Amino acid sequence: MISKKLANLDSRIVYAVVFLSILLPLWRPLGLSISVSDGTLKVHGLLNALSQDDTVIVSPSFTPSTEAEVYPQMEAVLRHLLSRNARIAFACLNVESQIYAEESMAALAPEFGYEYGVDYVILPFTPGMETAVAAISNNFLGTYPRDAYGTPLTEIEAVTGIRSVSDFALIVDFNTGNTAIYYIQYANPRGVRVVAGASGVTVPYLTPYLATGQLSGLIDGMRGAAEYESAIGYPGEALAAMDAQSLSHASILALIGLGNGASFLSKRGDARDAEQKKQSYGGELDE
Amino acid sequence: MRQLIELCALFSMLLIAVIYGRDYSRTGTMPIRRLPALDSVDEAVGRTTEMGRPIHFTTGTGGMVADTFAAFAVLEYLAKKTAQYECALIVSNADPVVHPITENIVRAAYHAQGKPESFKPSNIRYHSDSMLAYVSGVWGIMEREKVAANIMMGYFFAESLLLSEGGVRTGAFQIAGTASTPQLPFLVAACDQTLIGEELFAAGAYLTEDPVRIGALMAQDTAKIASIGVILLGALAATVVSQI
Amino acid sequence: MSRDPGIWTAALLTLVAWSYLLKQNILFQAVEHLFVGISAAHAMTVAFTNLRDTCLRPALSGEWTVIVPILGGLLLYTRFVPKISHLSRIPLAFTMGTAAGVVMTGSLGPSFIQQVSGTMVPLNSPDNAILVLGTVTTIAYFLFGRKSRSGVMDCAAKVGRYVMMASFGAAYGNTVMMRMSLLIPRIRLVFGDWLGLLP
Amino acid sequence: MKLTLASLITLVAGITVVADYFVAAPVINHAASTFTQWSVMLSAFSTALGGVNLLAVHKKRLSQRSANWGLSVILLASMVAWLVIGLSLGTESSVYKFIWDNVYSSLSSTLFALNAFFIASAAYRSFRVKGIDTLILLVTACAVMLGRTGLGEAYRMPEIADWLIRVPNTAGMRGITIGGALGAISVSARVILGLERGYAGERRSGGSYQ
Repeated sequence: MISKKLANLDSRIVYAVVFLSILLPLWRPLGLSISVSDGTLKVHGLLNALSQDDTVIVSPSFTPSTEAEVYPQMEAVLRHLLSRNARIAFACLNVESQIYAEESMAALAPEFGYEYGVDYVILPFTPGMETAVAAISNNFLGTYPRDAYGTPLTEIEAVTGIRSVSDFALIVDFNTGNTAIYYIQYANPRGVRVVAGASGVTVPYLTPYLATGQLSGLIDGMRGAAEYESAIGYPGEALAAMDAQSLSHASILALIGLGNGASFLSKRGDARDAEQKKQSYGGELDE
Repeated sequence: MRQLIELCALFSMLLIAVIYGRDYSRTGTMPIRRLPALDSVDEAVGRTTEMGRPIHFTTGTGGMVADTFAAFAVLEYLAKKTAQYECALIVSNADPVVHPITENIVRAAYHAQGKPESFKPSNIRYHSDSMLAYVSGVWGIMEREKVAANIMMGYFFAESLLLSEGGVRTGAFQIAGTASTPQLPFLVAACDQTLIGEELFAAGAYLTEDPVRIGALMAQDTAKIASIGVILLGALAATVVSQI
Repeated sequence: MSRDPGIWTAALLTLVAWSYLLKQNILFQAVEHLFVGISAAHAMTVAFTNLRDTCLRPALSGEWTVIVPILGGLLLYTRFVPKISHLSRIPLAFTMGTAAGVVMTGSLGPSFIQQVSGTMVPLNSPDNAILVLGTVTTIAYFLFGRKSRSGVMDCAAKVGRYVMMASFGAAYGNTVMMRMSLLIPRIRLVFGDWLGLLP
Repeated sequence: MKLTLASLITLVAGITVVADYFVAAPVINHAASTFTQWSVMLSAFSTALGGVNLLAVHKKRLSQRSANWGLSVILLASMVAWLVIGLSLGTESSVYKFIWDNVYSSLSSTLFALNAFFIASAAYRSFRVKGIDTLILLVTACAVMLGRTGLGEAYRMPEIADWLIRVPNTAGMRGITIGGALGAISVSARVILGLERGYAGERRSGGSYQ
């Protein structure tokens, strides 16, 4: 009887289990350790190799719906970049990009003594995604005569000496779509390395480029953000959320196990069910 | 050069489609194998009619894309069936361009069945082009109007799981169909029947037995066999080249 | 507990949205209607601004070609006038035609030709072999003809179905983390920012 | 007469856009880009049409005092108020922004986040071993889930998960994409050629319905 009840568990119990598995570790962190993946290590290594004169393009190309995953990645990477004293140019491919650039620098710049114009610059929004990336790669100065606030780029110290995209040391794209692929297609052939931080949904489309070396590093979802935080030794929001991630996954796995066990037991006790099971529908999921 | 090859391929597909279509018109033997997921559309209509509750149809937030075009054929069939069985059909839309088109389709279907008076324009609803406002609107319909079957065909984004779990909560019988690869896993998990990828594009031909659509589907089959051949030969050739 | 009215509003709305999980209720329905109303009005505001910038302004400055879409757009509204409602089909026919053209060319290049050519990889590793065979058998699954799907192809189609199931399972598992990532900030908002219970 | 005009327009618009892909003639390229621009403008007109539609439906519900007419009041009131604010004060005003951030965005994210619960309940329900299909679904999903968290570290689960995503997932998705593309090409060709005209509310000549 119990097995039957378990097999047809009310969805609300499932919701409650998921809810608690996230809330409890946020309330009382467990401090589970995580290993740092190869893709994240590569990004970390590249950033560590930067010198003080290097300028890096950071492209916040994500949208509010995936902010929760990608923003912590950008925060961790920026923290690392700022600690390396690298100069930064923010390229904005989305309408929201500029807000993310401003927000993140407002939080980090005071701590590292970064100054707008001297150490970093925010470039204006360029619509067109693929065409925009192609334009940046083919003619950087032509695409950006001015920064996002109307100052001519020639007057901005952060990008002195930059003539074309190949003068940058690295491009870091934080995305939920195809923007990293565009950078790989247009900027990478001009000799600038591209790394990406991406939402879990996008990662499967990017891994092939990691294998061919066109992409030099890849941070994967919230776990990637947590890995980066642990790599730079600055535990932030993502690392704090990893316990919740692990526990919620564990709770789903446990529920699946429970459901299977229960339905197996209740089926074994019910011969008629077994008969019904045999009536398999030609091509459909074996219901 | 590449374009020329593509153009030739397109025209040969067209030619094959015409040949198969004519063949079907002449012989009348259905060349398509059974597709259980599509047979369940009739089951859904039967079930809702029996229960005296409405059936719900939506094309997702994808807008004017191929999946939606294919879904129109399913809607056309569904509307004829519901008109025939006097069962209420509610259509939810998230795209303002798709909305008037679905209204036209349903109206024409009711007219074709000789039941123009049973057509209620207020049952073809536009919610919002914001995904989540649309989702909450559909949830409202599912619960308030006690929808007994929910048919989701078209192109879906993250609303796929929200809509299908909403349907599960109200106990609706659900059929989904999309070629949107990122959403397919959720629909397969949450719905009773799912048309995977190209199966959605086969729906029109299968349900309506229209010679044009059947011919086109057979031409697609030919193209698939050709691509299988090309991939295998290409892979073998690449292997040989890589060994040299 | 927070004193910020913004956080209060957001937190209370979050609670209402969660209440749907327990049971559909009148509070949730009220919020649902509020939400649909706001988003429809927002869409209309954006549409008006768009039309002003892309149609009206160019038309007034002498760019006569935009008269065509303006007329077409107005024809859409004839559907409210029963006698001439058939005229609304004209702009719809146009949109349908362009959309179909875009879909056709878009599917031909990136989704068909490039995917087929991308699968022609040398069979020099188990991964590549699985990739090629997996793709080919999945294509075979989509053979609809009684004749074309028989014999070898039928066996291939069965394998293709398993490949698809593996692929769905993997994609499903991979998305769980992303979905959870979205819930974490909402829980932080309610229990942290609003109630002040989280560290 | 009116029917043929509609299908002629579809044909011309469709052929132009397709020709743009195959031919590099400036006239056609220009026409195709103009056509796509026009259809973007037409969809802006449709968005407003959608709003008008919503107004009409709920006004009717209100005047007929049908069930839940109170909800229609909420919808109409919020819609009108929001339109007035948006059009008079503009989308940059502080009132608009406050409501946008705390009501609209907040509700959006919360509703979107409900997916977290649903992904769990759908998995609980459908990942039951009933045959080979569901067994494969279950095993791959669980393996990837283990690999994506700190749980399966010791058993090289992250590597296995990566492999599952990279190889079988790519193969399956690619096969589906190829089939789907063929279906898309075929259905859009029929639309352009006027063989799929249900959309215009016409009766097609070929179809045979029982």
